[in-house]
Amino acid sequence: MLWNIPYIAVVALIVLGLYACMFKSNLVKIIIGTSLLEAGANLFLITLGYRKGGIAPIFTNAPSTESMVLPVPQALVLTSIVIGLAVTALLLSIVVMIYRHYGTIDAKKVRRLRG
Amino acid sequence: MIGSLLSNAGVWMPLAWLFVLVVTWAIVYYIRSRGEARYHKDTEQVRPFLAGHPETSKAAMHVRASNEYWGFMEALKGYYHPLIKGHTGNLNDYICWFTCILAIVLVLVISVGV
Amino acid sequence: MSAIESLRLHSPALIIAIPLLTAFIIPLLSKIIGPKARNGFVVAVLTGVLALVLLLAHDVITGGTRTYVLGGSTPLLTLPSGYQVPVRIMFVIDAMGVFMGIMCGVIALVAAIYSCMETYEGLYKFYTLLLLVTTGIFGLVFTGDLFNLFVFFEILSIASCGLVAFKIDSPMSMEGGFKYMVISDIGGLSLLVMIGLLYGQYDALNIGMLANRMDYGMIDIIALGLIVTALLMKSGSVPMHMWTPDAYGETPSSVTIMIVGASLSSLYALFRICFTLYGGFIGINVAGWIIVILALISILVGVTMAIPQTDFKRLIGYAAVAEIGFILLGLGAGLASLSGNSVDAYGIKAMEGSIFHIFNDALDIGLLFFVAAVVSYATGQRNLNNLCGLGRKMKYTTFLFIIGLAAVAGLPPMNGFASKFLIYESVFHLNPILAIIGILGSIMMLAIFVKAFSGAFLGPPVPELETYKKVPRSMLFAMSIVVAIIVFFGLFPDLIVDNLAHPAAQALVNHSEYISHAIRIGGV
Amino acid sequence: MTPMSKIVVLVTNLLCGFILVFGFYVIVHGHLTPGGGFQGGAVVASACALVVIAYGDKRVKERLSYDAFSAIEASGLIAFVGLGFFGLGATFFYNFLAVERISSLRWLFGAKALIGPNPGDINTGGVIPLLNLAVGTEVLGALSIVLLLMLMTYTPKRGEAEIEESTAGRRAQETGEKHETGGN
Repeated sequence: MLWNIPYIAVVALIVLGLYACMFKSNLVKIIIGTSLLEAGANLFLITLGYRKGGIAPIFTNAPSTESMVLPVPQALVLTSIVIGLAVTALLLSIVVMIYRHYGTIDAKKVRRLRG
Repeated sequence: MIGSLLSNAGVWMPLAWLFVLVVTWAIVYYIRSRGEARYHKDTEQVRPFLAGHPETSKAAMHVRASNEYWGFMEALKGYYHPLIKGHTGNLNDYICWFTCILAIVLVLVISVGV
Repeated sequence: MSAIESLRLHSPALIIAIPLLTAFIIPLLSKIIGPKARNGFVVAVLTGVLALVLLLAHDVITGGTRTYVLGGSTPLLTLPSGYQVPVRIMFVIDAMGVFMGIMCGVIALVAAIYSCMETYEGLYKFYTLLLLVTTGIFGLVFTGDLFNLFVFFEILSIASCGLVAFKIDSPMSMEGGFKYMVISDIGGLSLLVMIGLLYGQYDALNIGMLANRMDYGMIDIIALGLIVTALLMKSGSVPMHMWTPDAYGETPSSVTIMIVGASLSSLYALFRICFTLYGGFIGINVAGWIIVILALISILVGVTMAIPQTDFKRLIGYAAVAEIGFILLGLGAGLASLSGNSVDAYGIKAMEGSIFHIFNDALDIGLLFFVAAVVSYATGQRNLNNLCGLGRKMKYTTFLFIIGLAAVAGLPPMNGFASKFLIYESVFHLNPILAIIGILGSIMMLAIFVKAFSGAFLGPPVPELETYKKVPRSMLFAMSIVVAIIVFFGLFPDLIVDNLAHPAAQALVNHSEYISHAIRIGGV
Repeated sequence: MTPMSKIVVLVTNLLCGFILVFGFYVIVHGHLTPGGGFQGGAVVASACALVVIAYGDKRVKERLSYDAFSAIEASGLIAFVGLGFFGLGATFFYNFLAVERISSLRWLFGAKALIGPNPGDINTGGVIPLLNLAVGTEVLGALSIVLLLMLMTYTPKRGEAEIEESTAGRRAQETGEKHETGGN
């Protein structure tokens, strides 16, 4: 049971992220929802590469006794975190501009483009 | 033959189609030119007969874009009203649509695929 | 090795590296040389890239699928000695990838020529974003690695969101950009979760290796459902299409064709994943039928929603949703009749039609957005009700709009008809209703643009529209290039279908050939 | 933002040097210890954030110019793609430094790396340390621009905000984007 707790955490994060994106009308909370989703996807990738009792895959001065965790998912997560940063920074600066124009960041009011 | 697109049920040759178009246009133009040339531009013939009412300015008579299909949209009001209301423009609804379709597709694909 | 020979050998990597390099040279360069020289530089670079893509297309058509290993000692070394799994990032370019590459090269060149007359401040960032979207599309269509597909998908989304939200003064483009970015982000993250699902099981990221090892268990089915929904949302099929008119309507006029190209390249990703990865899956016909049904709804809703629109660009945005519906119709029909490694005669024709329609749709919708942009540039009006009688003064634009209208609605001499003809003929055999709704959609599409045409161009000259800015020649030149391509494809469709669309459909269907190229043992 | 108190400014002056050194350490040792281009660049950008917060936006606007960071960012990425072009002898992004063929460039990161746990000799890795350096400068520039832009758009409600509002409004008229609010 113990080994699949991270997968439960992944499902919880993804469900929470989707909930925030779907029902929270504050634009900043939607951005928080997307970064929750992103955290869930990253955690999922990391737990895929886990080996029981493995240490971080760094060869420099590594104790030769223990086995190491898979390095490939960690490289994938690195890129995904960079992309997550870029997306969140872009969304936040757009929300700043939306507030300047609309005076509100409530998704129910920020919808001149409809119909 | 160059310029002929084969689909298993038929063939589409745009060049032949254009050739036929040009030939028919030539015939029609010939017939029209045989008619009597009694139409003179900018004369009394051009003005519409409105039984004596003053002619309103052309700009006012021009049918503006949004009431072009007024009848069509009036007839389908039952369909258009909910459809336009459905496009709320609210970002939350966009993502609600995504999760609904995700659920439906997953159910369909799993129920058949397994 | 002669220059041409080495160019030919390294062309896949150069096609992606050159736009990326110029994207970041321009901010430095624009401090030294004036705006005119910078525009010329961008157009020159993009013509060079288009020439490279055509060179690569010639190689792929004659020589079959090309692989290019980034970082390997020789470009074809997919499996260095002692490895069972291709480790490096690889480009596996088959006829389908190169077809999309040509589309991206053409629309990038046309967008660059058109935007020579843009008058926004901070314009050098505009070209950086334009070139980043080009790099993203080229990378997406050439890559043979699933995670690399995700990275280029995200580069594409972020750069095109930057383009959508470029006019920071208008609140609408801010709102459109925000919606576009959140939708693309959620699409990208579900793509990442799908990659996690597949990587966790098969410990391989290479599309060829994955397709080879797939045995379609329960987790693969969940991954298929997730990715089909995410890519349908990103390309704008119906229930998730509402961001499309918001984003297309608010993009700066010259780059709307690039955003259309971005969503069409996510359609390419759908083609690639459904056919190459899940080719052998029995349940793929269900996914095909789901896509067909969503295609029908998106044709109907896209067309009917465009009629009550008053804003010119939003009207074309909804027409773009209907056009995506036509492409999905052909794709779904091809998928529905896919069995193992082969598809019946009608399935191949349906796929050829929809692949050809991807190229036509990009050009037609792009031309219509250019015309809408010229109208709003000249008169400053975006609402169709205030426009009247432009036909008298802007004769050449009216002529271009008529050609665009005929092409989108699928009237015979234009390229739209050639691809829709293929789709209708072959989809009819799958189920007659599909063809009937398709033709109905085309007629309604014609009705929409008759409304836009009569609203804006016919009618008497109206006093308040007397003073209008002269349309610059670079805009008209870009539009006439697009019209020339449309008319050429309309008159000689078989050149494109037999040389490019048919091998592309063939390459998609027998995915085993793709796999053999991706994991060629030892490399030649 | 109003500048912080004297103590914070003093601490910032002290700390900045160490943050920069640590940031570049993380960038350069990317191929040995956890870190690399992006992480090191983020650490260095945090030094820029510290300066921005401590000195308030007035003095920062004169000292740290947007164009300088934009130039750093552009040059970082040009270096990164340029290193890719160097490998064109074999394929794009080919690690031309780590291979014994070019003996003249042996001294630059050309040593043979031991497979498996090793003490970690910095002179290994071929092109990768150079790529890390290029990515580090690129990320350093990019994140500092993000910080500066976030600083410039954020203006307190009183005083400056009204001027900002009117300029945005006037610019909307100039570009002729007449959108009637309330939508269609």
